[in-house]
Amino acid sequence: MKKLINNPEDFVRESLEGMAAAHADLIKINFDPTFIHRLDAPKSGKVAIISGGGSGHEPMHAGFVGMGMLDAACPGQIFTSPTPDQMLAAAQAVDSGAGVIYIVKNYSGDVMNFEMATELAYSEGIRVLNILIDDDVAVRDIYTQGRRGVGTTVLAEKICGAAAERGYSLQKVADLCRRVNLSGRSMGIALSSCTVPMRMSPTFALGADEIEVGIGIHGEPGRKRMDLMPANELVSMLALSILEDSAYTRVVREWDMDNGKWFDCELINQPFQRGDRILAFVNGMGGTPISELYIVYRKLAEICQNRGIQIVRNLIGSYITSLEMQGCSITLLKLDDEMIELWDAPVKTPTWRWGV
Amino acid sequence: MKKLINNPEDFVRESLEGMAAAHADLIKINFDPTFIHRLDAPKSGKVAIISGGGSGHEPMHAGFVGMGMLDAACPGQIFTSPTPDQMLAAAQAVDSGAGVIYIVKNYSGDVMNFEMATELAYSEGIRVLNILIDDDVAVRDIYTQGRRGVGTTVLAEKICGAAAERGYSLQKVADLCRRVNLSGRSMGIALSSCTVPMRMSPTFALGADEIEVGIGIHGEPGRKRMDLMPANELVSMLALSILEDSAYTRVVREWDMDNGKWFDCELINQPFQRGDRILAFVNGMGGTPISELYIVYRKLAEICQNRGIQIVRNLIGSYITSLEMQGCSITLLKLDDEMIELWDAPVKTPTWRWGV
Amino acid sequence: MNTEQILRWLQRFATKIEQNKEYLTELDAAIGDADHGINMERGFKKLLIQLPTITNKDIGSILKAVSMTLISSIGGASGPLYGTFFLRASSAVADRSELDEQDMLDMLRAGLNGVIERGKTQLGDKTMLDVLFPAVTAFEKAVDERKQMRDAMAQALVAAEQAMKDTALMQAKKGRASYLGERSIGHQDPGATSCYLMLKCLYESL
Amino acid sequence: MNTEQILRWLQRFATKIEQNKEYLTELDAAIGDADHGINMERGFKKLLIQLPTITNKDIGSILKAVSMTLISSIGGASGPLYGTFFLRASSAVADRSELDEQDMLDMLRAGLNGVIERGKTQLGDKTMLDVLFPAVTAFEKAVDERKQMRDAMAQALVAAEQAMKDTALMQAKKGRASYLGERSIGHQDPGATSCYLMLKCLYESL
Ligand SMILES: Nc1ncnc2c1ncn2[C@@H]1O[C@H](COP(=O)(O)OP(=O)(O)O)[C@@H](O)[C@H]1O
Ligand SMILES: Nc1ncnc2c1ncn2[C@@H]1O[C@H](COP(=O)(O)OP(=O)(O)O)[C@@H](O)[C@H]1O
Ligand SMILES: [Mg+2]
Ligand SMILES: [Mg+2]
Ligand SMILES: [Mg+2]
Ligand SMILES: [Mg+2]
Repeated sequence: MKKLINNPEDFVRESLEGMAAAHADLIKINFDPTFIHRLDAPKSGKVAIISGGGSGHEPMHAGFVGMGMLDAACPGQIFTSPTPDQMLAAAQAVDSGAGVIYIVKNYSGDVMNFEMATELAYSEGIRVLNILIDDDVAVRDIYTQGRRGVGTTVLAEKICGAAAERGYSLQKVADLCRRVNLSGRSMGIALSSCTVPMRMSPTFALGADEIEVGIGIHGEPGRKRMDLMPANELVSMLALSILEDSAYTRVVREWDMDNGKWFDCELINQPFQRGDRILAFVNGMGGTPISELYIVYRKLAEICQNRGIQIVRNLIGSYITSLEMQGCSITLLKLDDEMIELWDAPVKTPTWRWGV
Repeated sequence: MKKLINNPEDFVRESLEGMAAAHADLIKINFDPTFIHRLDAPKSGKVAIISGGGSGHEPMHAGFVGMGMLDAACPGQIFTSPTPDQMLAAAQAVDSGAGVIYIVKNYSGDVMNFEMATELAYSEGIRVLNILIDDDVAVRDIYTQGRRGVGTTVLAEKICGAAAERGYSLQKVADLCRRVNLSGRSMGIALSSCTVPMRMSPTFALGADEIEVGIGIHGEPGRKRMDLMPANELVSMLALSILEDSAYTRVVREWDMDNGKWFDCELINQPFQRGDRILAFVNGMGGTPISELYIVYRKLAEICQNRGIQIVRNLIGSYITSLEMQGCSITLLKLDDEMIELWDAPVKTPTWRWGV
Repeated sequence: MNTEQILRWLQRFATKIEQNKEYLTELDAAIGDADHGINMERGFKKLLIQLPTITNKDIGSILKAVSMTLISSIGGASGPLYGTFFLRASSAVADRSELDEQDMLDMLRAGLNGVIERGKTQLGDKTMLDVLFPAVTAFEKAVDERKQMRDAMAQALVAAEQAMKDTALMQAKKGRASYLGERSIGHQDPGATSCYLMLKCLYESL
Repeated sequence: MNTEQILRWLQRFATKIEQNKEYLTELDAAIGDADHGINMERGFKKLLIQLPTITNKDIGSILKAVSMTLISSIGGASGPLYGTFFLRASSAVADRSELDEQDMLDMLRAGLNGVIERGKTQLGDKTMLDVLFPAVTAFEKAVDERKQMRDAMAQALVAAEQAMKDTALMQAKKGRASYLGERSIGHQDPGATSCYLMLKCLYESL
């Protein structure tokens, strides 16, 4: 595996420096502790949305910082959760007093670090909430800490970012974010492994015709290894795993801002059904050309149509990646009018720009 | 090499069908002959911009069809020029009477097919011009048919598309397009080969630590093979090849619309110099994660700054690709006020959307 | 050469391309982009379907129809070149249903000139021209020497075969192979090879 | 155990992590994401730089400073876990400059509870808890039996070593390894391994 990098230890920093140089009109990057924030944050009266996670999933999250989306992003080392001090510093930098929402993907590391950050931010007098994204249907939640957070994260950040931009209250943005999470499901496949720069050997080994079904964005295994099949069959497999997933109930921990403690709350994703209006998101894992993603979308659209599920919005491209991994993931998000309106709302970030 | 495809013969058609399904609000695709066109074309009084070339370089060109950019795109088979009948049909579909410009990348196949199309369109009474893009400094023009058309094509299509949208005349758009070509230079490297779906073995073979410097977008060789170096050194090599390229003079054939014949015209690219304002375009070849492109941009910005060359606009991402090839190219385009204004003008295509 | 023989030629050539699809592609893989066989086969497969529908036409019309099919289905560099070859050839023999040696020479020369103009190629650039030109020259010489059609074409074919092999010695100056610089030397040109096959089929159809 | 010994422990542990960076990473490669050694080393390298600046503090303050350094530099799952371990441990021995067996037990137990709360883990989930818990339990038993510090810690270490090896028999239920399902069985847990190293260094510093 060859990479366009210098010293592997400098990968994250240098990539961020490149971003900062390229998008100085939109974002600013703080080092030590490291976080990216909107040039114009804090915006008076506006709820701040902060996300973060290991690096290696670019453009997520740093590419989503800007008007109509994130106020700040905290990048960790490659595939390693960032640390609470980054998250706290980001919150302090962008909080206008209207409060902060941490959008957290459900991985041990991210959850624990964001929980510590939530406690720290609270103790610093910041009104903070912590919303989990756990949408990966590939995961057997019986023997894990539940489903991983994948593609729905991107959509939640766009939709909640638009809501915050419109002046939604902290509680309303949090409710919306939870609703997006409860409306989205994802699953992915890998045709090749990614290679972490610090290690320079592939994270996992696949045979010449083998693929990993239900791959995680750090190269974690999902459901099974199998032989490569034509795209149409792979798409059917992914789409049906999502569309036929039954109600998903689990208990997650959220922060009680008023009493300064954690509480358990039960969440349920309802299954998709005929008549649903959805956003269909076909995501590339970093090394897959967009031409192949369109082949995936073609079949996905056909499947949805045959099941009476209406794709009213779509997103096709590499947004939540796993370094140079080849493969794709599909995320289907059930939409309501409010979510559609917020999806369409203006956005201006290094990655996304429309309406302005 | 594994790919998300069905039958290799169906690759181009299925990918286009996916695009058509995904972007039905922006574009329409005609099959047999195959071309993609704006939903709202022909637009009364507006000059039509048409480009095309082999497939496998997505999102170029089909992803650039829409408001503020291309009126139509003609995709060929993978890495194979489209045919004159596609180009003629596209012109007939989008010409409002204000005339058509074919933007053509300098490869034997593209040039010959577009020349035939130009003659055909002329004979059908269409006011047509044919502008060549030849910006790849890697090519030794002494023993080839001159420099290949690469990254500047993307920028020319954006800038000329905006000009046409504003109502520029046919001649003015053509002059602008020629000026963009005369202001841009590119060079790329490959870390890995691409694999054409119909063949399924790599187009060229690189050693475990070897790269191809001066790569073409079809996997053609450029200047030399060498060992992989740190990104900073590779970027220096590319940037200096571009920045230190001396005046480039060549004769190209253009169409004399009034007399219906070809004429030779001499074109000269002037070298870059201190004080130039430029657009810096860091392009991924299809399999390179954007995090690496930002590492490239970081060094490029430093080099430009040290030479007193001012980057006033930038573009970072995979826009002119070579299937899943890993690597990148750099394009530097000298800007003037008019070009900057047109670059910033609204655009709404499957790939690009801003200002609307 | 009559209409039937022209049709036999086209049929044979189309079949030959199909059989040599891999071979031509491999030649292109070495110095080009590995698609010459694929490109040609795409066009000639169409032609095979079309041929039965044009049997009752004159030679000029048949070649014109062939040209249109190739132009609109091959693409790449070889599409316009073979397309132009047949287009110009068709003009040279418009309305004819029988060609004598001189007609054949006119036809081939017209096609040759079309390739030169379209491709802006010179001899020695390592392209199909490097087969077509010596073949037509040899045919002309034989016709001047009053050779009969079959003999004249046999001589053209001998020249074509040698010329095809000689392209391996050349450095490409046109087409994708040119980007290889000196590295293109040592490999036979794919377009030159398909052009030789075309002439071989022509001879075999007499 | 006095301040000097505490500092020796931390110094030793940091050095041990540096030496075992590759090993811990390889263990994580088998069932996780191949970064445990890299993560730990990032934190403990910082700690090595920091240690000389905190030598004149009390044990509670030293451990608190360690905690802050680890929390803000390791990241991943192990950052908050080791960070919380040292944070809670520090609270249990605030202002102290000497620890007897009971103090040590309080300190370890506080750290252990921190890990359980932060990680929401249970015994048998195949995590560092599966070393820490049996080690603290063994230490407690030894202290109950009035063993001296060194002997008690030796017993804890014996339990820890066995427990570390036993993690290979478990199926992971927390952390990245859990996604492997049954495939996680047969591999020793990286976090359990680093935790054993921590206890080993503690024993060796006495
Ligand atoms: N300008 C030219 N003039 C004549 N022949 C050419 C020219 N350019 C390329 N060729 C011929 O075309 C052949 C390649 O055809 P093909 O592979 O089908 O197209 P492409 O190069 O577009 O992939 C070459 O081997 C060469 O003989
Ligand atoms: N919830 C948890 N509770 C306790 N320990 C855990 C938990 N999750 C993970 N671990 C421990 O962390 C170790 C992995 O740490 P590390 O590789 O540094 O972080 P990451 O898993 O984020 O890459 C595992 O081997 C396990 O011992
Ligand atoms: Mg990790
Ligand atoms: Mg080709
Ligand atoms: Mg070719
Ligand atoms: Mg790990």
